[in-house]
Amino acid sequence: MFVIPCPYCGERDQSEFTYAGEAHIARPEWDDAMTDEQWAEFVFMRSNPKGVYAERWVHTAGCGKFFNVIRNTATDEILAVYEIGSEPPKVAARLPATPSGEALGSGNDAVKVVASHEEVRS
Amino acid sequence: MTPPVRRSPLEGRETLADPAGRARLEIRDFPGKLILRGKPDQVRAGVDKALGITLPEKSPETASGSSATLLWLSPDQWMVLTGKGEEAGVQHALAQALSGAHHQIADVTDYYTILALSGPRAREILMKLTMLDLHERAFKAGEVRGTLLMHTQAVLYQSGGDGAEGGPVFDIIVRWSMADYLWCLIAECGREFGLPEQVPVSGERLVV
Amino acid sequence: MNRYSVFSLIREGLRGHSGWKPVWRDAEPKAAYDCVIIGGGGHGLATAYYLAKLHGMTNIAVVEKGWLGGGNSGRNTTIIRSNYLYDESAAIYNHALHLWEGLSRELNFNIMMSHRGVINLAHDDGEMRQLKRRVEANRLNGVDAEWLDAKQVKEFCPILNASPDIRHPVLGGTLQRRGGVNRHDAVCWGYARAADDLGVDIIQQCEVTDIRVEAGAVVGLETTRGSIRTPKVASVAAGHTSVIASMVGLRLPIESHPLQALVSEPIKPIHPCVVMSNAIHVYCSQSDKGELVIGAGIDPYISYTQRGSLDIIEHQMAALVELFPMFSRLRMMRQWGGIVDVCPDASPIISKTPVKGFYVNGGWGTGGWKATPGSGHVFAHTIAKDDPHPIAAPFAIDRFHSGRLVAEHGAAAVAH
Amino acid sequence: MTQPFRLYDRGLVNRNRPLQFSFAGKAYEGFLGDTLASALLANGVHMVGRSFKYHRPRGIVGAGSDDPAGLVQIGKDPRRTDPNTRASEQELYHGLEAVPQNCWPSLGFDVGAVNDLLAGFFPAGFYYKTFMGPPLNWMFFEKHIRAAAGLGTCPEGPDPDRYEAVNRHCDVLVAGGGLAGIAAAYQAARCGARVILAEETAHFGGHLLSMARSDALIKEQPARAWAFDAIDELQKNPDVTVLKRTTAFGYYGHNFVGLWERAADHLSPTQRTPDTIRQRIWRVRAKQVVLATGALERPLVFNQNDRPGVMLAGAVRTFLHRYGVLAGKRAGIFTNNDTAWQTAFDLADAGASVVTVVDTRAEVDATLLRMAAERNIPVRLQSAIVATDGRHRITSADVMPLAPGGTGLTGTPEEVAMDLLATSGGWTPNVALFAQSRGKLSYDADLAGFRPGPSFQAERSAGAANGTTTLADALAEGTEAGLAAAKDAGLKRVRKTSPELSVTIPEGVAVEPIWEVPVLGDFSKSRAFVDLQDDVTTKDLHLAYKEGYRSVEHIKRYTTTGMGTDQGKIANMNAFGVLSGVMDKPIPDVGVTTFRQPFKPVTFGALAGQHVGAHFLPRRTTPMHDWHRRQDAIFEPVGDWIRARTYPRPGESFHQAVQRESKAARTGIGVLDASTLGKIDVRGKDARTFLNRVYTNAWSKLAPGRCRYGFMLGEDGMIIDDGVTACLADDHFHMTTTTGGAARVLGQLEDYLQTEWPDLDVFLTTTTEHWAVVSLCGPKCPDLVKELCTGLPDDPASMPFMSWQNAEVDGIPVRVFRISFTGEMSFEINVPASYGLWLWEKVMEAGQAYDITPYGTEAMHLLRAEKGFVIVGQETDGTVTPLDLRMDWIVNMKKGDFIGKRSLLRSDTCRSDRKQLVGLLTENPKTVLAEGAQVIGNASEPQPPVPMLGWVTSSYYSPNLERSIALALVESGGARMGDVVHVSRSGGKPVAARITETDFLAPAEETA
Repeated sequence: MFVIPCPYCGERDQSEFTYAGEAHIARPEWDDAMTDEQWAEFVFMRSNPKGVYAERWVHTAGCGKFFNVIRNTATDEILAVYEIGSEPPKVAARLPATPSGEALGSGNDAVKVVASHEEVRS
Repeated sequence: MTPPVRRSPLEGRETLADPAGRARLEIRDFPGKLILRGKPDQVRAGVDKALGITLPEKSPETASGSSATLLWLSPDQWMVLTGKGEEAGVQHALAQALSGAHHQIADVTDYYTILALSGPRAREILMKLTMLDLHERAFKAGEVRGTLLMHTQAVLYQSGGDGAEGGPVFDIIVRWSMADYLWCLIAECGREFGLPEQVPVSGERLVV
Repeated sequence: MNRYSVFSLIREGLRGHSGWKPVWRDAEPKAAYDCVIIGGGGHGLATAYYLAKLHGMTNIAVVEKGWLGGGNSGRNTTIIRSNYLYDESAAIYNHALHLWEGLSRELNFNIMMSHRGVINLAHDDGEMRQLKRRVEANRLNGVDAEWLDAKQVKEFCPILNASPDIRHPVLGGTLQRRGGVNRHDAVCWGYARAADDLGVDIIQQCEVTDIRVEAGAVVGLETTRGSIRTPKVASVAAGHTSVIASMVGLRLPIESHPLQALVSEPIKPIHPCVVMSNAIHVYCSQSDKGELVIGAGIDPYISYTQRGSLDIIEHQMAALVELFPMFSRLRMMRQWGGIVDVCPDASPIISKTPVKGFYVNGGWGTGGWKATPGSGHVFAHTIAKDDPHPIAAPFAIDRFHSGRLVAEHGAAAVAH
Repeated sequence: MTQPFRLYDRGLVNRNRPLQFSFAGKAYEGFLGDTLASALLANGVHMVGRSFKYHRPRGIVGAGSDDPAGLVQIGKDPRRTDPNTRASEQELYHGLEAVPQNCWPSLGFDVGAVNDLLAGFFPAGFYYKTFMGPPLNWMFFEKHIRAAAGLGTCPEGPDPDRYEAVNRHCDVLVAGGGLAGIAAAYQAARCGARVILAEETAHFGGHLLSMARSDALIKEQPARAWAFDAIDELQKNPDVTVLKRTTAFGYYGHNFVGLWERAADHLSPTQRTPDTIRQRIWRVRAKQVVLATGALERPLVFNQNDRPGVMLAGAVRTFLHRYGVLAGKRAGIFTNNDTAWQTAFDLADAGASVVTVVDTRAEVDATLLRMAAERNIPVRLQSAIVATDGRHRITSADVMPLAPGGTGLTGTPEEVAMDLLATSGGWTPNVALFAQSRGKLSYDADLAGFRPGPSFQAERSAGAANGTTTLADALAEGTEAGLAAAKDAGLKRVRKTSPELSVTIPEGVAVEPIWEVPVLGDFSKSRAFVDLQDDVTTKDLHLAYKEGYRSVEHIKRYTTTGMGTDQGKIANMNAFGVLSGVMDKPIPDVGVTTFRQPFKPVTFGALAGQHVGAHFLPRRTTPMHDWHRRQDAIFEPVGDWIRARTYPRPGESFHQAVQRESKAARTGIGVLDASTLGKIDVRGKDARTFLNRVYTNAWSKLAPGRCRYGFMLGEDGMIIDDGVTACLADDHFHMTTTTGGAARVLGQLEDYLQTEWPDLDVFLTTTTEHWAVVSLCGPKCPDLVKELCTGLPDDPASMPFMSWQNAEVDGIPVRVFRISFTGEMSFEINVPASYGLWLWEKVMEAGQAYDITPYGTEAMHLLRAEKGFVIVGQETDGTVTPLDLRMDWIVNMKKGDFIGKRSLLRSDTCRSDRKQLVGLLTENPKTVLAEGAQVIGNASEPQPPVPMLGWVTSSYYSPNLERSIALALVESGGARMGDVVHVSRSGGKPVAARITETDFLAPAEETA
């Protein structure tokens, strides 16, 4: 359960929110020339990245407002929140690092041990 | 001809009180409730004009006047609480003052029911149902927050202070159809503080 | 490879088990292969096995970033059934079920296929209608399926709470007797051993970092253990399908969610079958070791952490106790999470792609395990022939363009 | 009763409170403060159960949650019995009844032990290699294997106990109530932090309670006194929650930690009231976490190391000092580090005879040798135990010198008689929670164990959990951790309050790991157990690797090591050590298996909390619900709602009642409680534009006072909801949705308004439950409406179809909608919910004159089917467009864009041969088709797979048409009017039916 900083209500438990899918997928203006493939891009195709990801949540049990969240899907760290319609801010994240393919904080079980007290790349 | 009778979703439920005074659960008697929606700069003046109340404009603010209390729900949404039967008058006054401004006023008096949970242990009881931080430094008198009480959404409004005799008073604003579920669940969570067990209405024939 | 049998066990028992050979070679990656399969889970290993066995492609490799069967194969609740609504789904899952039935002997590895029966419960009128529709369609598709009334359900699974007074009383259910559970590790190891015996290189701790494409065609891939030249790359990396696809610039209609499961402490046999309930969100069986194996719901958000939220587990337990009151005092011994790649229509993608030589098998959502042999079988055909197997054809990516979806969730078929 | 192994000069037990209990049917006595394990040991009972696979005798090995072997079944009440309960964790209460597990007919003589004789043929993973058949297949063998497996037995249920979950926020959560944990909590609280301190056992003090009072001093007082005072101070602080019998079981994301409190398991059932909470889950959101969970001792792995009486040296010391119990009177010690020596000294000082200290190391600290000499304890350095004897408890051990380097043996074995063997292989920091928090472990060669490496979440480890080995360091580290945590939680720094601690006995570990004690003779005959519960030996680990299982995760799964109820707390580190030898790799390269939640098994009921039984899920009911109940209606769940389905009269069947209600609604007056329909108030100057974009039809011209029916689609073009929307004013609408769709629709509409069309001036507010809805239907209902309502036309029937008006009933304002879901003359009266029951009763009262008939959802479904109206979710299933329903008239492709419009043009979605909605009339009018039945072409079923043309969505016997009717989705249905198709049935030949239009009430020629 995440702690999600609602831009309007402050930090609340995830249970008060509803996930609303990938952010910044604008509904295309009607265009007679639009192909089925182009339309499917909007309806179905998603980036679904491992790492930095812009998504939408709505504070269902609170203010009812939709807003954008930037989260690292490799670690579930929330890196930024911002209002609908504004540009995503720049963020720094612990990105998946090969060879393990996993960042520190990833639940993925590839590498769980560091040989000594060496720092794990962030 | 039977004269009109108002009934609450908790018809037949009696006030629950711990003999030791640790907690008390009761039903508010049909206070009027309106939802006001609008952009603050478009409704601010009208609200002041109609109700003499300065519009609360951020979480978790509330504001009270002689005729109503405004609870902040959202950047463009407020709940207006009035006395029993006074919602129509307040709605009219608001509508007048806001004519011309893009806004919405909906009478939700019967959409919601208000349970009042009070007593020194009220916070502990509610913390069995909400993930909100209800520590007295985190949720103060006069504050309002929408949240989730297990399976039902609700608005928590601390209408009474902690200094007050008998601890805080939380007005729990919940949908009609969820009221009985919540009533019984709060009582269940209050059993360790002397509230009696309450069994939800149930036992309908569901099998043919 | 050693032939496994009770006699080999006795022979080895008498000589201190000194004669057992490795289940598979610890292969070093070669410079080039005819095909490289990304993902050493059940589906990937089955694909390799059938490519080698049925299509003569033995100069191939399976590359796995971790250890075989360490992804969703080792994390699922191993429920096997084929009672899906639509013809396309029934075809592939029933194809898989037929293969499951002979698999232990075919692989000479006991996968502990236990046909103990799978019950899907109905708790209201709408579910009754949907499940009866499913039973009818199953019957006409040659999938064994029976409708049980509440009494028959209780007879088949006596520990169920059949009280008419609970929140969602059991009104009836469907039964697939050939359905059941099996042993996930054994399936992966069995396929790996058989594929290795046919010459397939199985390479663990080898993560793909990039796929090289020239003139719209795959020419090879980069791994943490060096470059590999190959004209064919097949992604079977459940949980990372989008990540692999993005290496060739492909976007897919897939979102990756956490899915959790848990087991209880082992107890003596108490649960005779597999019970699944959509309305109450329970699916539960008991392992041969005695642990109750319980699947929980998926978290609503995308995550690659293989971790879920506790509240999902808590709701799961409340539902379980509602349906099986006697389990209340048992204990959760171990919980874990996997990553499920979910398609909008709750059906998989088994497909060629716009990139020549790049094939995708993924998007199985929460229901991939039961399809493992069938999935590998038809995917191998699709790769070898560069032409979709008839059973795989309906699951091509272009269905999301035309709209010809296989909307199993629309039909409220629980996909576990 | 006497307790032969009880000491009367030490321990926290209350000797004035003897408690009677029984084990395996035999009566014993213990004291208040005992665990079942300490009480059994006090009575000389070591053997308590049988192992999982070979059914070998198992005794008490540890003194806490790490014990893999001492499992019993507690309680004889079939509803309250608890399987797999750790004797070393179960606190003793008066009348406790415990029985051994996994043995038959008795603990002493167990038939299953035959497995042990055949163990040579049952190596790791043997079941993967056989039982494949033919002739006998797995299903045959599985029965027997399942019966042999499992441990305890499941209760019969239902569970009579109560559980609950509570939520808490805090600045600092401290897991572990030992010295470091107490110091951390104490310091953090001094900084003004909101603190939660959770201790797993019944007592705070941790290791301090496992040593003599005088061994550790603070200000000349026993250190434990300082610890108890600190706890007292914390308990007085209103911002501190001090929890004992509480285990931090799960460290989840965003610093959310689950605590499991056993609030009543130490009480006898008779001491509990109906209000007693048995167990409680604390769901803690902590700004900072301090992990002070101590260290776990691991045993040495040697041949025949699994007999009852072979225990962890630290546990022996704990039983001695915490409970006042001598685990044995002739004790041997076997160690590779310093700590076990203190066990020897303490046992000797307590009056036991310590027959030998066997240490694998060539050299040990001179102090230890001196202290041993003072006590006349025979010491054997650079030696090992190579075998043990004793059927149900150890009676002797064979000791042999180790060859230099410790890789082999030399000389001859010497048998030493003993009734207790305390072993220590070193200490492993308890990093389970740290690993769960997704920090990375790092290997510490000095400890020969893993310790916390880089952190991921807001957490820090202190004390033995952090690899610290002396009490003074633990105290200092705990204090520092508390201070730093409070600071990071945003509290102002205050003076450190850390007292001086002195220890009067040797500390430190100085471990020299020896993961596998050399075996005398044939290795393949040895039985050196790594996992005592699941019977995993070093041989199994060697075999797994030999068979090509290289990953530690594979070896875990193949051998099942660490997969028991203790999840390998003491086994795993030894397994990694053994494997590093087998693989010839340093331990960090071997890797570790994943530490999963929970740290120890947590009761399902506790996780379900208070949300079970009557409180499981909400049951939403309408204002008129009481009336329906009084009629003894049959109800149905519709989503969260419980709706009245039909109102059978005495002696009437469900079917008869539905037929009667449906008939009455077309001949007299029927009345339906339609309150559950979703309602949304839509207001703003762009409201019409908005409606045009969310519905498939056009809304620009709908006049105030009029209503219109509409479909909403998803962007995939499929129907998601339908309903009637009324125009209240030019910029104001009252939208209705399906009962189940209300919340989803509002969410989707807000989404579009906030995200896609913020430029539109439209506000939405849900009013669903503000209105109770009484729906009147039937030719006579205008008269009743006229009688009830003021403010309507003299003849309410003159209200145009699809219009609405304000009116009053006894002065109560209502909205009257002239709409119909049955095709019949119909009015829907909306009244504020608090008047709903009153209005309903008034309608029933006034309706008597018209023989009014209440009807439920089932008759409503039947009535609308007679008219061919669809129900979203019955005629649609997420794959159906309005065109598939052959309702082209409702889709306006000429107006601008609307949600889902483009998808209707996709090549597959606009196929003409899609499944389309039609009516079906069976040739035999009495035959009612089954809903869900499949439509096929042939009059008889060919062999599967049988091509299916479609399926029956709705099917009823119509009392008004006096024949069966059905709706179905059929391929190219629209083009097949009049065709005869066949509908399959399980166990019967297909039923012939003719395809018709869907409106069965329309004049016959239309459907001909």
